[in-house]
Amino acid sequence: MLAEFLQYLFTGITIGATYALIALGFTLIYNASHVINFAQGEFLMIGGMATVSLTAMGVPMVIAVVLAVILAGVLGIALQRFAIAPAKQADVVTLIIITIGASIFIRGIAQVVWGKEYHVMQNFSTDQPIQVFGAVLNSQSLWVLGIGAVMVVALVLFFTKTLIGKAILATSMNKEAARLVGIRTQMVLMLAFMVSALLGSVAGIVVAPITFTSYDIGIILGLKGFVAAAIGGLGSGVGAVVGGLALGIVEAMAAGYISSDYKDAVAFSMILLVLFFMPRGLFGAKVVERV
Amino acid sequence: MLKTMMRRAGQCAVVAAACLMMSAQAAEPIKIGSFLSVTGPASFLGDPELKTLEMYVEKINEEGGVLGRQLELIHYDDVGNASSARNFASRLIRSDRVDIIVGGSTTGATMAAVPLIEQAQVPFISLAGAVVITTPVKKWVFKTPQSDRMAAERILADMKDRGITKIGLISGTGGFGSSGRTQTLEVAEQMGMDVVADVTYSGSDTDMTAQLTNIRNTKGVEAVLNFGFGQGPAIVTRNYVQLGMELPFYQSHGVASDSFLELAGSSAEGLRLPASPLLVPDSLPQEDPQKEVVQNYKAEYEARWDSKVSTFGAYAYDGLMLAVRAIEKAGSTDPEAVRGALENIQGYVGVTGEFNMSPDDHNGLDADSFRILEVQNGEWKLID
Amino acid sequence: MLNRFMQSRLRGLVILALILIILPAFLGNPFHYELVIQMAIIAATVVGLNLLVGFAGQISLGHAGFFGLGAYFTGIATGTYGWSSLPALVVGAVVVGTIAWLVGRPILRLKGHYLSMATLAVGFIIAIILNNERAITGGPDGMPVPALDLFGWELSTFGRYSLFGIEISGVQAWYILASVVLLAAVWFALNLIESPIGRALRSVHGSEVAASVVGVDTAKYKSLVFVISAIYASVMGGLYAHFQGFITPAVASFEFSILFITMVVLGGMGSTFGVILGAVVLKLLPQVLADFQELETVMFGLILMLTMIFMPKGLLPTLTAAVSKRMRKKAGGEA
Amino acid sequence: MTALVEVKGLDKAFGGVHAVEGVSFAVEAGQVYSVIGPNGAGKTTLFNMITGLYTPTKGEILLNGESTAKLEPNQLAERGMCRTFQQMQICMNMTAIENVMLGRHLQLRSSLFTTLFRLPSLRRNETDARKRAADLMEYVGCGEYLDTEASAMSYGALKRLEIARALAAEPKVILLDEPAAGLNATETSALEALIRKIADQGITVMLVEHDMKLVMGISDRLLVLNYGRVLAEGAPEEVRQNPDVIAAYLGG
Repeated sequence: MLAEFLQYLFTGITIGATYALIALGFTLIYNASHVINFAQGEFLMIGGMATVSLTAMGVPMVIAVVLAVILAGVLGIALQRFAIAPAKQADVVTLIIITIGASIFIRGIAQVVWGKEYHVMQNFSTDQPIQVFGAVLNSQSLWVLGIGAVMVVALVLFFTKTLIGKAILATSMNKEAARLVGIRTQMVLMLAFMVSALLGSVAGIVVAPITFTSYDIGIILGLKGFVAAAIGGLGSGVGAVVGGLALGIVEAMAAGYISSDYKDAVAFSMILLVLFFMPRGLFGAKVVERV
Repeated sequence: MLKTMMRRAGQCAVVAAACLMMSAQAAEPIKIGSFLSVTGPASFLGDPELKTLEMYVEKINEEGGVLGRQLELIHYDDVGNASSARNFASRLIRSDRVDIIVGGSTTGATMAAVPLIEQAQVPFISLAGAVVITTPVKKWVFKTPQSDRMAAERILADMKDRGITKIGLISGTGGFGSSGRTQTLEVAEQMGMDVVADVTYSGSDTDMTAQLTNIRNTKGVEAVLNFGFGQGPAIVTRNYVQLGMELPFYQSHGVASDSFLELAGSSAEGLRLPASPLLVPDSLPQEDPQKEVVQNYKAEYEARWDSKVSTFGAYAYDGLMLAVRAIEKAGSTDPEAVRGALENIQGYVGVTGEFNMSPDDHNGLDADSFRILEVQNGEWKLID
Repeated sequence: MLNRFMQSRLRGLVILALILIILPAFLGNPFHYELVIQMAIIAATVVGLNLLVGFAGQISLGHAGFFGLGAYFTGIATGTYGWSSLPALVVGAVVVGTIAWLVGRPILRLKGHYLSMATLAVGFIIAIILNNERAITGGPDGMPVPALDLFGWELSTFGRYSLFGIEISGVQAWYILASVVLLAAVWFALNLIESPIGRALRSVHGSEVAASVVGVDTAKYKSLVFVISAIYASVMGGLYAHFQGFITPAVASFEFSILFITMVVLGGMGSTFGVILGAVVLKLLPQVLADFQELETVMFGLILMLTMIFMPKGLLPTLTAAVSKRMRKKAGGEA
Repeated sequence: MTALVEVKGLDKAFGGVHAVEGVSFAVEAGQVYSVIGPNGAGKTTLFNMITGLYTPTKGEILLNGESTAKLEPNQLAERGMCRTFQQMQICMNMTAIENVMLGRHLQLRSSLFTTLFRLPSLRRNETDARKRAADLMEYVGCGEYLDTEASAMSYGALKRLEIARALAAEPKVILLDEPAAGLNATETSALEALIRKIADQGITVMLVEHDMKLVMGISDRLLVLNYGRVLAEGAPEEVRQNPDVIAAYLGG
């Protein structure tokens, strides 16, 4: 009984941690520019696929990871510079469509370059699962959780201790004021996209041993990340983490206890329920409309 | 005024074209149409299928074509989307005016095109698996893969031989898994076996531990069967081993390819599945009629594309060869004649199996064309 | 004054009708007819969606859910239960409209991205149900749908019919039907927009506060337009099912929802004729790009991105603005 | 004669901070009633509560003797209350005249069926509404903008347009929130004349305004707010001589 519950919990937390990292990427970009970046999932794909293909070419794992993350970061900057920045006057829906176009484009290129097959990445450490009270935990799950936690802490430090981080926060709160105190907001926006891409690619790399990786893995993971961010409340870092974990756990519990057929439907119903009672998600900013 | 002029010009063009066509009839190529899921979630089906069609159309043309005419392959990528499949089928029939269609990587794509093809009365050889494609028999529709029903029969029979009667079933919610699940439930009932656990996962799921835990905690499960294709079954296989489950484990023919072994890695050790002999060409006994065909296809494919051969490509091989054989036998590309010829093909030994078509059976294979393979030391091993 | 007003109001509709009358002269084979028929059905759907998105400013990322429900209702009613098409379409519209009303009341309180999230969730849930309820819907492999029957006529694309003594083919008959349906859809949409109800809808987009203080019950109007656009989707879904002859849960999928909203945005939000152009372009692109094979996806993404970056207002509004600017310049030069 | 608008012990707190506290007053039909006070005194918050956009934390508002506690802004509009905003609320996605015609929303109820088929009754009503809207635009002094896109109009013209929209609803009481803000002297005196015209029609006017000259000139009664509380209430002359008001305005 306990073993069963724990098993679902482990499964949920592992996948939830991934969702949380993706949701954080959404949050970051949303905060800086109020854009919902539907290409977020592609950063994961780039991270995983680049690492796999580089290691296949004989590049040592560590270097491959670094190169993959850099590639994703460059892509993040390019996305902001060439797709988002030129369309700054556009409507929110238009921006959504632009990011969707970008994600299709990136996916298309990845398909041409890397092919359509699924690829395996080895576990970072042992393949031997860990036994906890009769439930088993994949060693890679610990990596996902650990690296996820490190990323969250790093983000917190980045935003509270570094000048660049503070500049991003300031820009997100008031773009005009930030510009007036001498922050180069365009630069800041590019940075936000870059950091978001870094986050995404790291997430893509750590989960690749669990989920495999392929050119089209970004679609659904990106979508789940958006869902997680919305549950948590767009723009809230805490919300992204909680939303991600909640989504993962609900999916796993629903698959285990309710109906595996309808587990995704259960997850989507949960969102509707949350939004019904909290129209801005669990931790979304409460805004009094000024008139 | 302008309109009448344009119409008149159009009429002239049509007449001229018709004259040209008649004079060129002899040299006119035979048009083979195809719509495949070359990209998208089912690309692991469509990709080898397209490669196979391209290479053998080329080869046949080099050898002089069919009935003295060259073959022309016209193909479209339906991206795994059923409505695109239907629309491309329509384009093949109505715009490209193909003589025969060999295609339809998935059951959804095939079934979406069937109503149109039946009305258009064009012979169609599908490369998809579900039993509904040819049962009940549709006049113009044929298929080359064994049906999922046969796979279920073959797997369950093998289980029965091992004394297993209580099964835990895990299937994908995609077309293949879902249809496979239905067939398994039906066959199990007929064979007096019990499906005691029945769970599903969706094609985009990345972890099936929860579903497998559910099966593990169900009392009395003696073996587990996974019906699905794509990367899902590989994840199931890995989760299965991680959970320390040791019951006999079966996969379906949906993963009968070397890339599955690559993805599942050592976790695949000991699992069984039904497959065409293509995966084990060398372990076939010398007297097996399929041996030569299988070996040749594998050698030619791998030499040409520098990638591992897959059973899915073989469906396209058999589809093309059946089409060629039927056209030769019919002596023309007259649809009704070709269809009639297809329906009466007997004893064609293909990569997938030996085809014996009849008006009641537009698939022509029996369950024995499936071999039971087991993964041993990271390789396929012929068991039965 | 009034005369000019009326003229400008229906000018677009007249041009559309003329295009639909002349177009067959350029359609080389039945497949071309098929493409145009599908375009017309999809265009009518997005004309409905545009009422919600373009005029009332409420984003929906789950509209294919209603399209799919309409398609399946028609498919099941006519296929499994032997209804004739007209009652199936009408009852389907009522059922889907009711569902939309029940769902719309609570979720339309949400704003911006949260509303898109909620509509996305609704679309997904519908698609999941259609996928899982195998016994009723045929599951992921879909279900066949009988040919459309209208007043005893069975309208098959392979049939031959006689209309006022003129022999026409099945696709031509469908073409006429689809044209009439599209024109009606546009006419209703135009009538709705240029009316007190339409002004109320647009005011919800322009300023919800302003709308409410002059007496517009914004919640009611949001629900109303949500239901109307769902009914458009349902009826068109039903026609689409009949025309295709086979449906799978993909008609209700997220990808399809995204395609719909992309048509609206690409063509020009809030421009009824713009979104028709959007539907035509996005329906035509895959056929044109089919020749690029491997690069098809890349090209599609690139075209989508570039169009939206350089024409954020959408194709038609940008084009008409450019044309009128040029005309003004010309007029200025002559004067 | 009962009061048209009566406010009793009204309180509004935002996260513990009282924007409006214990405010009571009554407005008689036909009056021009102004609310003045320094920035942040809670004037706009008060208007937002009266028009149903904010829910009071405590207290009661009566419109024609009926409590408005459960009424949405649109229901208040149905009962004859209409307003303009300090931060203008114009539908920039419409033309000027459409904005004014929107004001006639409540008078233009037509069924969905009539609308979809554009039956003659609808066409007739629309023609009338358009004519009336054009008259109103002429009346407030922006008659030259009829079919101009709202987004292309000047600030002053939009201010007048907003008043025309409110008038189109044929209100019993109209609330104007800083109508003179951002207007130059000529525009302000035109506005004064306009408010007078409106009041002369018998419409009750409630006004939030900073321009003292304007307020003193046209108001029948004044309410002075300071830090959310009532500082003084009465006729302009009384208020002008109230020592608290003088202290707050001059000594502050």
